This record gives sequence, structure tokens and C-alpha cells, in this order.
Amino acid sequence: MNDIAVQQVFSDDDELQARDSAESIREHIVEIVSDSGEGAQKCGQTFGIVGARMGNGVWTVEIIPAEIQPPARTPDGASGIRIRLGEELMTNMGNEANLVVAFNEQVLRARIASGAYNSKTIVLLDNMWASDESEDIRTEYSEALAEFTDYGLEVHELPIQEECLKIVPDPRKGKNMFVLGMLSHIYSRDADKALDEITKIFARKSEKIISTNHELFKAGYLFAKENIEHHFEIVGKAQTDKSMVVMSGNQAVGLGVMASGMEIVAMYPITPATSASHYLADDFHRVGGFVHQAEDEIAAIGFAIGASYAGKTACTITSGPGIALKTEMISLAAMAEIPLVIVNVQRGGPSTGLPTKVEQGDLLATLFGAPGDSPKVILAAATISDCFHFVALSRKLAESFRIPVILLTDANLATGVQPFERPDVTCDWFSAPVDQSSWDESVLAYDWDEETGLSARPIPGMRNGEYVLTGLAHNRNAKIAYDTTSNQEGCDMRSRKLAALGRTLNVPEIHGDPEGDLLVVGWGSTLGTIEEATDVARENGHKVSSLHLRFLSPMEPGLEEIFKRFKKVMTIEINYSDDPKAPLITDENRRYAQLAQVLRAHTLVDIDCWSVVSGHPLQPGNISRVIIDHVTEIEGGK
Amino acid sequence: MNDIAVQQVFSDDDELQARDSAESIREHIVEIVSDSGEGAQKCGQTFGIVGARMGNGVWTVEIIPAEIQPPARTPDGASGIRIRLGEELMTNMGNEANLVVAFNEQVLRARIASGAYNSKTIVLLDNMWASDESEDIRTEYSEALAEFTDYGLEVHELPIQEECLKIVPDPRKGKNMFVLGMLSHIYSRDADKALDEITKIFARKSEKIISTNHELFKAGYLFAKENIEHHFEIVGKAQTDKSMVVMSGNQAVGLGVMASGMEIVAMYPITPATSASHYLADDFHRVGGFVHQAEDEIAAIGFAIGASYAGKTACTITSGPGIALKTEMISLAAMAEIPLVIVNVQRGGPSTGLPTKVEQGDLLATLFGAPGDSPKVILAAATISDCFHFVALSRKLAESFRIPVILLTDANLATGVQPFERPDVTCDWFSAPVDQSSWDESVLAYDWDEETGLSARPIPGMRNGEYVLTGLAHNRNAKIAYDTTSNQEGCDMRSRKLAALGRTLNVPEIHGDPEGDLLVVGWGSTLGTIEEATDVARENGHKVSSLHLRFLSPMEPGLEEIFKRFKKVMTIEINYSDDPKAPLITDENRRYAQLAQVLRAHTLVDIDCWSVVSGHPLQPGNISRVIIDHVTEIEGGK
Amino acid sequence: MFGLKSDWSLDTNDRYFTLDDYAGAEPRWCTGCGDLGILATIHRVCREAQILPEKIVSVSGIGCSSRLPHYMHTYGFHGLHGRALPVACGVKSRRPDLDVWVATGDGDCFSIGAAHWVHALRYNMDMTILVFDNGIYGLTKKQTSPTTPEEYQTNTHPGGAILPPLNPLTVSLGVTNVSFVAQMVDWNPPLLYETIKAAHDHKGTSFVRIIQRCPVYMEQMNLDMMDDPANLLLLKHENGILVPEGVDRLFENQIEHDPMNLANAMAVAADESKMPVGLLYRNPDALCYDELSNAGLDMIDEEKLAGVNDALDSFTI
Amino acid sequence: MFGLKSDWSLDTNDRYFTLDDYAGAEPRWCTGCGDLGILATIHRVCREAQILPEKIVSVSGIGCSSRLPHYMHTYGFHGLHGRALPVACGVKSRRPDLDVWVATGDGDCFSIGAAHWVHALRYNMDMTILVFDNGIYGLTKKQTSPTTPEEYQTNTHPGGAILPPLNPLTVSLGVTNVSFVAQMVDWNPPLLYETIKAAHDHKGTSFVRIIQRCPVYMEQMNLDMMDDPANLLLLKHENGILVPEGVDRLFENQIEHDPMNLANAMAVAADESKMPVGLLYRNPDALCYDELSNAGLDMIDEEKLAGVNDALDSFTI
Ligand SMILES: Cc1ncc(C[n+]2csc(CCOP(=O)(O)OP(=O)(O)O)c2C)c(N)n1
Ligand SMILES: Cc1ncc(C[n+]2csc(CCOP(=O)(O)OP(=O)(O)O)c2C)c(N)n1
Ligand code: SF4
Ligand code: SF4
Ligand SMILES: [Mg+2]
Ligand SMILES: [Mg+2]
Repeated sequence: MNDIAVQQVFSDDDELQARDSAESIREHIVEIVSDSGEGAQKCGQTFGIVGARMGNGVWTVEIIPAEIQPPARTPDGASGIRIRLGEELMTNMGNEANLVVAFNEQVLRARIASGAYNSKTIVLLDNMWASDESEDIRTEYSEALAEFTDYGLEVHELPIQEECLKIVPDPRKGKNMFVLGMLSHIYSRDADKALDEITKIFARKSEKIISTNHELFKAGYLFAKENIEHHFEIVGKAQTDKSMVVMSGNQAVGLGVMASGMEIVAMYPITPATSASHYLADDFHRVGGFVHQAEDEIAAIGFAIGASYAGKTACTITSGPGIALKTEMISLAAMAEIPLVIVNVQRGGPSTGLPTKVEQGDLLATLFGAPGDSPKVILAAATISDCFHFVALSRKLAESFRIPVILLTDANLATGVQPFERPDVTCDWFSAPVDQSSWDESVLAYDWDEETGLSARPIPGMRNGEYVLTGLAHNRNAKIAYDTTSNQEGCDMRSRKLAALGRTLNVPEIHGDPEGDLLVVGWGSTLGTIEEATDVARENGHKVSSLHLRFLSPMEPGLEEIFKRFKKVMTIEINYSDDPKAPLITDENRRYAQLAQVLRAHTLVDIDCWSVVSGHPLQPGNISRVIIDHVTEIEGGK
Repeated sequence: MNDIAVQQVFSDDDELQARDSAESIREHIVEIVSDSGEGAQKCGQTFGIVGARMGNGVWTVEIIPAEIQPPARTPDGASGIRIRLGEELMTNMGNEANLVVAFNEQVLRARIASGAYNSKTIVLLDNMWASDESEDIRTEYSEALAEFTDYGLEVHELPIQEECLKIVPDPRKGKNMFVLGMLSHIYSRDADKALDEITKIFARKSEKIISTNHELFKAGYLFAKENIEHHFEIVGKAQTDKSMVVMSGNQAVGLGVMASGMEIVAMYPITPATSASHYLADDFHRVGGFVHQAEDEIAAIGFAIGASYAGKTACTITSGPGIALKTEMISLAAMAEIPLVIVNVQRGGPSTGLPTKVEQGDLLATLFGAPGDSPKVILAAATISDCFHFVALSRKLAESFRIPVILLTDANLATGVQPFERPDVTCDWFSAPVDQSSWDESVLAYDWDEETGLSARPIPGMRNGEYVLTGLAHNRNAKIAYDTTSNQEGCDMRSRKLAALGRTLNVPEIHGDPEGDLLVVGWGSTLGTIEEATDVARENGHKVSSLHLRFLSPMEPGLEEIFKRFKKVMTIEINYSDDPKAPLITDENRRYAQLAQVLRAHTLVDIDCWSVVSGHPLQPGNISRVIIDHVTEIEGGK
Repeated sequence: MFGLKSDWSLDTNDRYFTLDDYAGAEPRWCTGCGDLGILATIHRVCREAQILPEKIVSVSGIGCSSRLPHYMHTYGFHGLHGRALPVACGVKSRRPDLDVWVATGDGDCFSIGAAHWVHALRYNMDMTILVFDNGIYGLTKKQTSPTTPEEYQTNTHPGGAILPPLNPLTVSLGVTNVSFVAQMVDWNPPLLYETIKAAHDHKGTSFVRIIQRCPVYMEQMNLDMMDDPANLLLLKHENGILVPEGVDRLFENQIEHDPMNLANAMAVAADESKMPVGLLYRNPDALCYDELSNAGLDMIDEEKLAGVNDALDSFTI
Repeated sequence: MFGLKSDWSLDTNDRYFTLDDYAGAEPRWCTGCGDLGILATIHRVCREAQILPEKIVSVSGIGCSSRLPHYMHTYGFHGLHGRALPVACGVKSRRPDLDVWVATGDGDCFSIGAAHWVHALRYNMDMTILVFDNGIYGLTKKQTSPTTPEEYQTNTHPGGAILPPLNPLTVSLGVTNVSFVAQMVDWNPPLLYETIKAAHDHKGTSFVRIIQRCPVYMEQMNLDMMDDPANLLLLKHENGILVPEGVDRLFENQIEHDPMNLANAMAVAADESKMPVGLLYRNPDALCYDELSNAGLDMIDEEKLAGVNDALDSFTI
């Protein structure tokens, strides 16, 4: 039996021995890069999950090529994954990788170009190309190798393909498990946990496939043990007593929907939002929910609005271009006060832009996109845990405030995988069943509370509650009203709801000292990076703190006061702003990053910004340099 | 013959006599209100045109009911027109009317409710209802009359219907010309000019119809002469040597398109934009142009973009909900640098809102509506003359800067009628013919100038210019580019164009002193009202000036510096802002009017705002009170 | 507060509804507008079926015709131009107990709403779609619609509409999974009644194109047909629309047409020499999407909680 | 700088184009993707017709198939998902000299673009529309499209697609003023060539649905047909698609079908037991909207100036 084999190969002695000789480190960043379709991502995800199960801090981020099946052995085709593994909680993708396993030398070149490595990076490279039958390939290989050496990388050429061929005839499917084995030895992983995970991956496949993959894993493990000098140990200290879950941001959104009690997700496929719906399509039935794939984005939100109107607050999930198309409907939801949850998994814009890449480019569009005044609640998830919890929160806010709620996440959260505390869902999380009691006839359909703008809504089926919802200007009685006061009153009441919600929010907590030279403000998926970078700056003796906003509409309170306690405030964002040093750009005409723009109007504080639209997640190393540059300037100006 | 009859009735003596006894006044506001379909608007427009031809300043604004054929004799059904007629140039609709002709008493009630009259308003009311066969109507009539008297109106009951019946069997069609005759006597109009205009109106109808209407006119004229004591004279002093045209803002937009050399307008009907296309559908063929009515707004802008891409910069005309639908396409035009003119005739929002009413509610949506960074040029017309000239300007900017240009007008300009200097169009105004010379192969499709972001574009048909336009991130060679630098470069270059255009703009001129206590900033159709109101405040001894912005993206330069010369700056706008005195609203959470929001971020000056969303044009009387209230507070605070 | 299920069958029997119980605000359509008669007919169908007013949701887009919900004393959703159908589908998606009606215009449905039209017919959720086809944009004052007759002068085509009018029947019949397609004129109240009743009785999406008079902007179009009923072709069949006694005497042209026969329906629809009135097609067996979208509706909270926990388990480390 | 007209007919004769002259960037489609063969066929048709590359504009939406413009060395417009057709119509609206091709997918055209699809067929502007129908969303990785076979498992319907697939032919044929409807499979290069050539030669909008293999996400769908050509039905007619010698031997099912006969075309399209390949319908006399939209194109500036002044005159006081 298989299990016995495991025992045999990984005897206690072996394990012990392995651990003994390992160098103890606090964290490492590992990448696995390959052509698309070679399973590098599956390998890395499993490596990450094993890490999480061992109590390590883990952050994974996928390296996604633009094409479905890009040509093999091309830099553009680089597909893979990065795993940051540490003793403590990891909050971002980190800087240059410490170790990378590459299935061919070309994909490595792309990663080098994007600054993923430095001269200390250990490279484990499949050497199969050195003896390829094509002379071109052999040349490419040796040329690239020379390049890498120039770059200072420590390259180990390994016979990965060759070793796998001993077990399977076509190592394109299987090499990844061999590599997982290698990595498991290098990082002193618990091999049983890894084998467990492999079993899970292939659960729907045959016994044969499972055992072959186990075999590959073991071969890799032993190969590393015998042939690779590098051997590390990263003790898992992040583990709490609490049970943990590990998932991607999009899965978290899907689970959040399930835990919120929403029963309808209406969507139209769009990268990088779609995988949230894929997850739901698999699992939504567990809570009696249904995913409607509509004919387009407008129909998707229309369908969700219909369900919401009928009493089942619904959700639509999309990305930038989809948000653009939904603009008119979002405005209807605001105007007619239809509870609705809209998840926007932001990607690179404008237009079709960078579909698979990260940007925080939709803040202004969601705040201001619709003609007229269309107040809505806007939340931004900063972590994968937020992705889960904020969906449930959104549903509650949508219903309590009779308002559309937009939850902003991004491509980085969507595909990143991270452990977080297992949420303790209770039945209170679910929306109440559709109320079908009689409606009190004396209560109007929009019986706005003067103070808060709030009102209860009749649900179809409620006797005596009959009213006609309209996107035209209307009065408390839901009747179309063109008189001189109704539209003003309606606008007042809808805006008032934001003030009412704002009153319930707390002043956000500052990361670092409550005053100082520089305050860095961020939002969304950059939380971990900014905090880590701020910490570095502070460790270097600079008076820097950071602040992360999760409510963007209404704003969290107390910002102006916080800002005034710092000599300078700047935002760091992944969206466009004019570089102040660029030609023609002056203090007067400079176009600011999106949150900076909003905060300037909101607080009148002269908020600076630093932002990029390269499509890549921010690295703490770069960001700490940016921060130190800015704070040094202030210190100089003292 | 008809002409002889004219001579007979209006002998020189009569004319003279009429003028002699007339009271000379500087201006009057006249309204004609009726049930829908009774021709009040035609009557008023003609009255206005005659005024313009006599050298008077004229401003007309339509009173439009929400329904096509609202029930007769209901306040909601009030349909009509207001004409402000003065010696000098008129720039806005003014305050309460001086004289009103009402076809029934119910429509008057709506106007009273909306504050259109005061106790000095002279009312000329058809008395036919006093003897209606329905007792209900007779009662309504007498009750309303009592109401009016209470209100202090000076009501003259006149047998208008009765008099018309002497000429036509169904005075519903015809009464308006009788009223035109009445008004022409009351205001000492040149009757020949009026008869001319009547002939023009019915040019396509039979001789019989023309002569009947002439007859009605003359009857009205004589009736007033004999029965109405009021008799005024408003000398036309606005007339210059220059030839003048008189038209509505939407007609001006249509003519602007014709004068710009654009050949395609692609549109989908939407109020209040559609009548611009109606005008073009009539006349566009004169310049070889074509109006495409598309299946929806997205197709309309797509069609325009296609024509633009193919070398014929095109135009799409719409209103708020249409802009919402076009959001994704506008972002494509920005991203792929397609010259395009988008006219947005703003109406009341959000959502379907107040389709026939005015709002300046789309500034933020056009500035920020699209995901990612989508720089575009945004202009706002302040006058009907601007509606004409800015379309031509927009086409030029669109081509020179390879950028979409959005021209904002509004429902007020769209239906208002005003004389302005006849534009002197030359062939230079037209776009050059489609360039079909060979393209220099060494020049890339986006050969961005580092300084300005500008580049020349290849047009299909140009040999060697072949390139593929894409909304994906792309490099100078128009190739899809997901690398780390291309998207940043593209975004930089597109934004740079705004800086380059901004450099060519002048510091806007201040209306009034260059410094003082209060600066009122406005944009769009409120120009005349704000300036008149500012003048009133200044005449009352307050140090108030005003500033009107026509470029909203990029902004005109020097604003911060201007603002700093005033103790306080506030915007006055027709869009939503939280009333600072409303419950829960604080300095911190207050949501500002749209231009105020933009200017606060732009200048960091603490800009206040006053705005309303009643759907009505602003009246100088109200606005001067608002201004005086605000400035008094500052003076008190000295 | 009652749960959804428990309340569905409450007090249906002790209430009797008159026409007035279904009538909302006073209609603001023009005198002579065909919409008035259609509204009255809908009221009648509701009254005959004694539908609980609070269980009716009428959904519309924007247009004269789309004002209809305001004139019903029921729940209503007067949404966005062209988007009635997605909203109606959403309403139905989790509320099988609601009786969903859609009022839409020729511009609303066939122009800006065309994609939703095709796809709603495909979904075949249980609802009654009435297209008020006056061949013109009414509310926005006389622009060309997809069904405006060629050469008819409008404000966007003052020289006359330039394309032959779209035939909504042939397109509708071409949509896979379509289950009910009928056509009727507004000025034959008994037949209109039977048509709307049959549409309402049908399980699935019933698509009824109603040729509707707009005396204000479209005098000509229908007058031809009204003046000379020979321009109409009455479709008769035992499975078709019931033709009330006496009514069929008005039609000089009549054919037997089996509504189960799609090929024949296509042929009848395609022949534009006469305007067919009656039921063109009906397939009671077409798949209804709402039966799928409503799956899981009866799940209780405890089951849901177990479901969420099971799902979380698979992510637990 | 040359004016539009003067340059139209310049130097057409002294240039000869090879296939390479039409080839753009190297295609990035998957191995075995049917798109590759379609692209090659388009290159061939262009080469045979010796179209000036700079006069070709290929317009697309978003999808794997919509990458096509990048692989042509011509002008191209790779626009927004679902919106290829309005853009293509706009391109053609004032440039009768340009040869407009549209590459679109089953999602792009039949789902999000459905309204434009119906209306572009109605406009019937002179262009060639090729729908690359792989029955799946390729680019976004295996979601259900309107033409996904029932029960086929996708990422949005892991339990299998729940609706019967839309029949794009019956819808297209139902659109008034449609003028050319053909269907072909990507894996028969000679017939595909003749089909695209015929489509390109046709004046008006040619709609060609190409059943396209997507080995990555849609193995099953086409394999049935490829394995057993008995699933296909070859349409033959002297006015139809030319069937190259030897090719018709591959088809055990063949019928004579007159493409002028709309009713027959409907019947052939509606019969889903076999997949018809060939020309279903062609009407050379349908009105072409571009002939109207191009009116006035040759007006010189002086005439325009006179036109503007005439117009201004009517507003002058
Ligand atoms: C997005 C959007 N585009 C355009 C309009 C303007 N609009 C309102 S109704 C209408 C067309 C009405 O025609 P139809 O659907 O035939 O209805 P009818 O009025 O004839 O009953 C249009 C274009 C709108 N309200 N919203
Ligand atoms: C507005 C918008 N919605 C969704 C998407 C995402 N998207 C890109 S391609 C595509 C569908 C592709 O399917 P199809 O049209 O069949 O083309 P294929 O890839 O199969 O050739 C979708 C949904 C998008 N880019 N833009
Ligand atoms: S305009 Fe026509 S469709 Fe609209 S209400 Fe009047 S008659 Fe009816
Ligand atoms: S995913 Fe399918 S359609 Fe797309 S390129 Fe690959 S094989 Fe072709
Ligand atoms: Mg209509
Ligand atoms: Mg496809």
C-alpha cells in the first residue's frame, strides 16, 4: 500500500536528519516558473498550503501570462507562482525572491526583467535544454545561462526532466510534483502533509494517478536530499489555537456571498472577477444559491436588481469594463434605493487595459461614475479575510441603508492565497426570510426619516405595500414628481444616509506613532506592503506612520485631524498620477492619484502621492525606498 | 391680396398712435401658458424672434410638461414659454414675470406654485371657462380666480376664445396667433415683422392657413388696442451693426456640427438632447452630413468612433443616462486616442431623474466616470453662442490632441432661444479631407512627443500606416504590451496631453473687481444669472465678483491665485450638495457641489458652495439674495 | 415577520377583487392612445384570474408604454430604457409566487433592449411580455423605431424612415427555447382579452406583440389596418387563441394554424402581405429557467449554515 | 496631403501582394485552434482578390477570435467586447473605399453583442462578418456561451450548460433586410475558402458562422462532427458556395438548396438534426445602409460653406 511506502521513504530518522542540517531562517520567497500548463501554480499552492498547515505565515501570488496558451519557452509566456513563506504572518509578496525553480531558461528571463530576483537568488534550473535536439534551443540555453551568470545569479542546473522520466513517460504532467518534493526537502516540510494535499488535489482522479504523483513527490524529495546543498528550516510561529482557512481572495468573496445569506449572484464573465463566480458555481448550491450568467453586464446587474427588489438582496461581481457598463443601473439602484452588493475586482485600466494585472483604478469611477448625485457605500478590502467579511458586511449595509454597496478588491487579492482565521458564521449572518406580512398602509414607500434618510421598504407580496419603483424623480409616496421640492428632498434623503452611516464609523487606527514627519495613506490590497515598508523606514529612524482606509464612501471620520499631526501626508496607490518631475507638469496642473484626489477635496490638506500603473503589486523594498526618499526631503527641510 | 390687408389694418397712423401712448420700460418678462398642444411655445418663440429682429435683448425658456399630452386644465400639464425682453442683451430668464397670458386658470396655478409671479404680475386670462357648460369647471374657475386675487395678481379676464371663434371654428389651433397679436400691440411690436414670421412658420402649409393666421394675429392686435390699457415700449438697443442669428442651444449645437466639418452624428434619442439631432436630420445634408440613429447609445458612440478611426472625426449627442452607457466607449477613445466629440446636454439626475429639467449634474461623471485613468477634454458652454462655437472648437481639439472631447450643455441652453452675432464661418473651420498620402514607415502609430504626449495618427487607406488600434495596454508601436513600462508610458503620454493643452489656455477673466470679499465661481448655463446677481450685490455695496469656467479638463490656469485674492470663494451650481445646516451634516462629512469638489482638490482653497436640484433654472433675484447672505456673513466676520 | 414559504397561500379565498382593485393612478396617455385599451384588458385578465394584487409585479422600461406600472395598483418596477426584461427575470428568479408582467415598447424592446429580448425568450422564465408596438418612439416625440414603416416621416428621418421595418415575429420565432409568440391589435378588445389571457395562462415566457395605435405620432400606420380588416389574417386553431363568438366575422382572412408547428409559424410570420393576429407558436414543454434558478429556495437557515461550514471545511488547514 | 477622393484609385496596379503581405504578428492562439485556419483562409482570400492591404480594416471585439486584427498586416480595430459591429458600421459609414472585415466570437456576437448583431444585419452595410463559434468563452477560460451544447460542463456551469444552445442561423434569417447567411466548419479549408470568398464578394453584410475548434476548452463539441461527417449537411446550388472538386465526396448528406429561398433557408436552419454547411440565404437586392450614409461624401468645401451659410440664413434676424 501507498501509505507504507511513505513510511519507508520518510522514516523518522530521515526526517530528523533532514532537520538537523537545516539552516534556520525567518522567511524566504520562493518562485516556480514554467511554461503555461506545466502545473507550477498547483505546485506552489500546495507548497503554500503545507506551509500554512505547518503554522507558517504564507502569501502566494500567481504569475499569469496574458495568453491562454502562449508559445512555449518564451519570456512572455512565463507562468508560475511566488510563495512568501515565513515564521510569522506574511502580508504581502515581498521583494526579490530567494529561490526559484525554473522549468526552462526563457521564462526566467521575463522574471529577471521585471526585477523579481537579485544577485543572491538561488536558481534551480531544469537542464534538459542543454541537450535538446534542436541546436537553436541549445544555443538559447547556453546564452541565457551566460546572461544569468553575468547578472550574478547562483544557478544550479538539475536533471529534473531526466529524473521524472524515470517515473512517467511525459513529465509535463508530473514535473510539478517532483519539484514540490524538492522544495519540501529544501524547506524541511512535513512530507506527510504534502502527500495529504496531493491526495486531495487528485481526489477525483484514479488511484493510479494519485500514487504516481506521490511517487514523483518522493523522488523529488530524495533527489534534493541527495543533490541539493541548500537546506532551510522556517519554523511556523504564526499558528494560533484558532482554526485557519486558506484560500484566494476570489474564493473568499464567493464564500462571503454564501455566508451572507445572499442567494443570487448575477454575473458576466470578466477577468479577474470570474473565478469568484466559478467557485460559487461549484459550491453555491450548498446554501441553496444560484449563479446567473447573464447575456451581458447590464443584464447581470438588472437581474440582481430584480431579485433585490423582490426581497432577495443580490450580488453582481465584475471588473472595470463591467463597472462602466453597469453605471446606469448603479445610478438606478441609488435613486430607487435598492439594496444591492456589487463586487468590483479591479484590474488595470483604462479601457480593456491590463486584464490580468492589478490596479486600484476604479475608486473615482465608483464614487462619481453616474450622472447626477448617486450616493452609494464604497468599501475596499485590504486582505483576503476582508474579502470574505466585507461581502457579508456589504449585504447588511445594503439592506439597512437601502442602498447599493460597492466592494472594491483587486487582481492581487483575487489570485493571492493566504491563511486567515476560520470565520465563525452563525445564522445571524443570513438575511432574514422575505417578509410577507402585511404592510402598514399608513407608511409610505419612502418614509424617509428626516435625520437619517432611512426608510423601510415594502416587498412584493406584502399586502397593502403596493408601490411602483421608479428611476424618475419621486416623492415619499414613490410617485413621479416634477414639482420644485420633491427632487431636492429625495436627493437630500439619499445623501443623508451616508452621513448617518458615517456617524457609526470609528476613527481609523494609525499604524505607528500618532504623529510624525510623514503619514502614508493607502487603501486596498497594498496594506501589508505599505505597513512593512513603513516599519522599515521607522526602523531606519524615520518618523513615518501609515493609515489604511477601508471605507471610501462615506469616509472614516477624523482624517483631517490625523493628517494635521504629520508634517506631510502622501498616498501610495496603484493607479495613475502625474509624476511631478515630468515635463510640463507643475504643482498646479498635476493630476493626483485617486485617493489623494478625494482626500485633498475632503480635508484640504496638501496631500502628495506616489503611484504607478505598471500592473504589478507593490514590493515593500521599493516602497520603503519611496517612503524614505520622501521623508528625507522633509527632514532636510526642517 | 394678403399684403394689402396688412397695410390697411396697420396704417402708419395706427402704428404711430400706438407708440405714442406707450409707457417706455427697460425690460419685461412675459409668459404664455396653456395646455400642451395649444401653441403657446410657437407664439412665444415668434414674439422673441420679432424682439430680436427689432434689436431687443431676448432670452426665452420653454415651460415643458412631463407628459406628451397631459390632461387638459391641470397644473401638471402647464406648457408654455417665458420671454425676457429688454433694451439690452439679456443673459438669463430673470425673476418673476411682469405679464402672463394664460389659456386657462389651472395652468396658472402651477406657475404660481413654482414662484414664477409676484403681486405685480399682470395676468391676461381667457374667460371662456367662466361660462363653461360643466359646472365643475365653472367652480374651478371662480375658485382659482379668488386664489389669484388673494395672491395679489392683477387679473384681466378676456374673451380670447370668443374673439377667435369669430375667425376659426376650433381656436385650439389659432388662439396662439391671436395672443401673439395681443402681445404685439401691448409691447408696440413691429407688426410687419410678426406677420413675416407667421408666414415663415406656415411656409409649408397652404395659403389659406397662412391667411387665417394673419387674420387671427390682426384680430388680437386690434383687440388689445381697443381693450387692454397696458401698453409698453421697449426700445431695441442691443442691435449691433453685425448681423445676428437667433436660435436654441440645441440648434446651435447642430449648426456647430455643420460648421465644424464633421460629417457623422451618431445618436440615440434622449431628452433633452434629441432636438439637436432633429435639427441636423433636417439640415445636415446641406453640408453632406449624415445622422445615424443607432440601436442604442453604445452603438451610437461605437459608430462615431468607427467613423473617427477611419478619418472622419464624428460626434455623438446625448444626455446623462446616455453618457452612463457610453462610459466604456469613452474610456476606449481616451485609451486608443481616438478624436471624438461627445455633446452631453445635461438633464436632471440621478438615473432617469428629471428628463426635461435642467441640472449641471454630470461634471464628475464625465471627469471621472471611466475605470482607470481616461484623460479627456471637457468644455462647458455658458451661452447659446458657445453651443455653436464650442462644437467647432471641440472638433479641432479632438483632432489636434487625438483625444475625446466632451462638451457639456444643459436643458436650459438646449431649449432656450437667444440672439447672438452671426458666426462668420470659413472653409478653415472644416476638417481637412481624409489624408490618404503615404505614411512614413519610420513613424510609429503612437509616436508620442515626450513633452506634449502628442502624435500624428495613420488613417486607414494610408499606405505603410497599417496598425491595429487596441484598448489593451499598448506601446508606441500600437502593440499589446504587458511589460512593466509600457502601460506607465502610455498613461503618462495621454495625461501629458492635458498639461500641453492647459499651457495654451489663458487665466480666466474675473467679472468685477480682481479682489474682494466673495468670489462666486460658476460654469455652464448659469453665467448670465450669476453675473446679473453679482452685479446686484455689488450695486448694493458688497465686494463680490464672479468667475465662470469654460474649460473643466484641463482647468484654466491661475485659479488658486485668483481665489486667494478673495476672503471667500463659493461655487453656485445646479447640482446636489449637502445643506450645511441639515441634520447630521458637518464640515467634515458634507458632500460638496461638483465644481466645488473639483476645485477644492485642485486648489486646496476652502471653497464653499450653494446648489439646488429643483430642476429649475436659477433666477438672478434668488441668487443675488444667496450671494448677499454669504457676503454679509463674511463682512460680519471681519 | 413571516418566512417566504409559510405565507404564500394565506387568505386568498376571502377576498374578491374588482377591476378597480387593479387600477392605479389615472393614466396619462393621450386621448385615443391604444395603451388605454391594453391597460383595461390587463385589468380584466387580472380580475378574471382573481390574482392577489400584492402578488403582481409589472416591470417596464422607459417609454409611453412603460408608464403602465403606475396605472396598476400592484407592485411595479418602472426601470431603465431597454432593461425591463433582465429586471423581470431577476424578480422571478427567486419568487415563483409572483406574477410577473412586462410592459415594453418597440424601441424599448427591439432597439436598445434587443439583446435582452433574444435572451429572455431563451430563458423562458414564467412571465407575460407585452410589447406595445406603435411603430414609433412616443415618449421622446416621434423618432424612428425599428418597426417604423419604411418612408414614414419622423423627426430623425424627416425624409422618411430608410430601412424596411424589423419583423419582431420572425426574430422571436428564431430564438431557441422560445415558447409562446402571439400577435394582436389593440382595437379588438375581445380578441386582445383572449390573447393576453392565453399569454398569462401559459407557463414560460409569453411574448405578445400588440399593434398599438398612437394617434399623436403615428396616425397612418394602424389606420390602414383598422380601415380594412382585410389587411389582417386571423389565425385559428383549437390550441390557439379562443376567438369569441361573433368576432371572427370581422376577419375576411382566416387560416387554421397549429401553434405547435414552428415551421408554419415562421412562414406565417414571414409573409408580410398580411398582419397575422393570434397565436403563432406555443411550446408548453420548453425548459423554464426559473425552475433552475429557484432551486434551493426552501433551504432553512440551519441547512445553509451546514452548507457554509462544509464549504469552509474544504479550505480549513 | 491628398483629399479623400483624389487618391482612391492610385497605384493599384503596380503592386502584387503575397500571403505574407497580409500577415501581421505571429498568432498567439493555442496549438490546434481553429482560428489559425480561418486566419490563413482570410489571407488567401485577400491575396486572391489582391486587395490593397492599407484599404483593409479588420474590426473585432474581445475574445480569442477577436485577436485576429493583430495577425493581419492591415489596419485593424481591436475594440470592446461585443461592440465590433457598431464600430465596423461607423468605419464603413463614410469610407466606401475600405474593405471591412469583422472577426467576432460566439460570446462577443450572440451574447453581449446580440443587439448589435440583429441591427447590423438590418443595416446591411457592405462588410464581411465572420463569427468564430467555438461554443465557449475561450479567452476568459471556459464559461458557457449562448451556443454551448446543453449539458456540456463549463466553469460557470460545472453541472453542465442548462439551456439548449441558441441557433444563430434562425435568428439571423429572421432579421428583416438580412442579405447573406452562411455556415461553415473551420476544418474544411477548400470549402471555408469558397465560403469566405463568396461572403467577401457579396455586396452588403455577409454573416458567416464558422464552427470553430477550441481543443483547449471544447474538445467534444466539434469532434462529433469531425469524426462523422454524416452530422453535416452540405448545401449545394449553382448560386450557392462553390464546392471544389473532390470536396463533396466528403459529405454523405447533401441537398440542393436555393439561397434565394428564405422559407427553405429557415427550414434548413431550424432542423438541428444536422449542421448545414454552405450558403443558406442570399439577397443581392437588399437595401445597403452605407449607400445612404455615404451621401454627400463628395461635397467640396465651397459647397459645404454655402450649405452652412444657407442654414445660418434661416436663423438670421
Ligand atoms: C438610456 C436611455 N436612452 C434613451 C432614453 C430616452 N427614451 C425614453 S423612451 C424612449 C423610446 C420610447 O419608444 P418606445 O420604446 O417605442 O415606447 P413608446 O413611447 O413608443 O411607448 C427613449 C429613446 C432613455 N430614457 N434612456
Ligand atoms: C465589457 C466586458 N465584459 C467582459 C469581458 C471579458 N471577456 C473577454 S472575451 C470574453 C468572451 C469571449 O468569448 P467569445 O466571444 O466566444 O470569444 P472566444 O474567446 O471564444 O474566441 C469575455 C466575457 C470584457 N473584456 N469586457
Ligand atoms: S404619444 Fe402616442 S403612444 Fe404616447 S401616449 Fe400619446 S398616443 Fe400613446
Ligand atoms: S482557448 Fe480555444 S479558442 Fe482560444 S486560442 Fe485556445 S484553442 Fe483557440
Ligand atoms: Mg413605441
Ligand atoms: Mg467563443
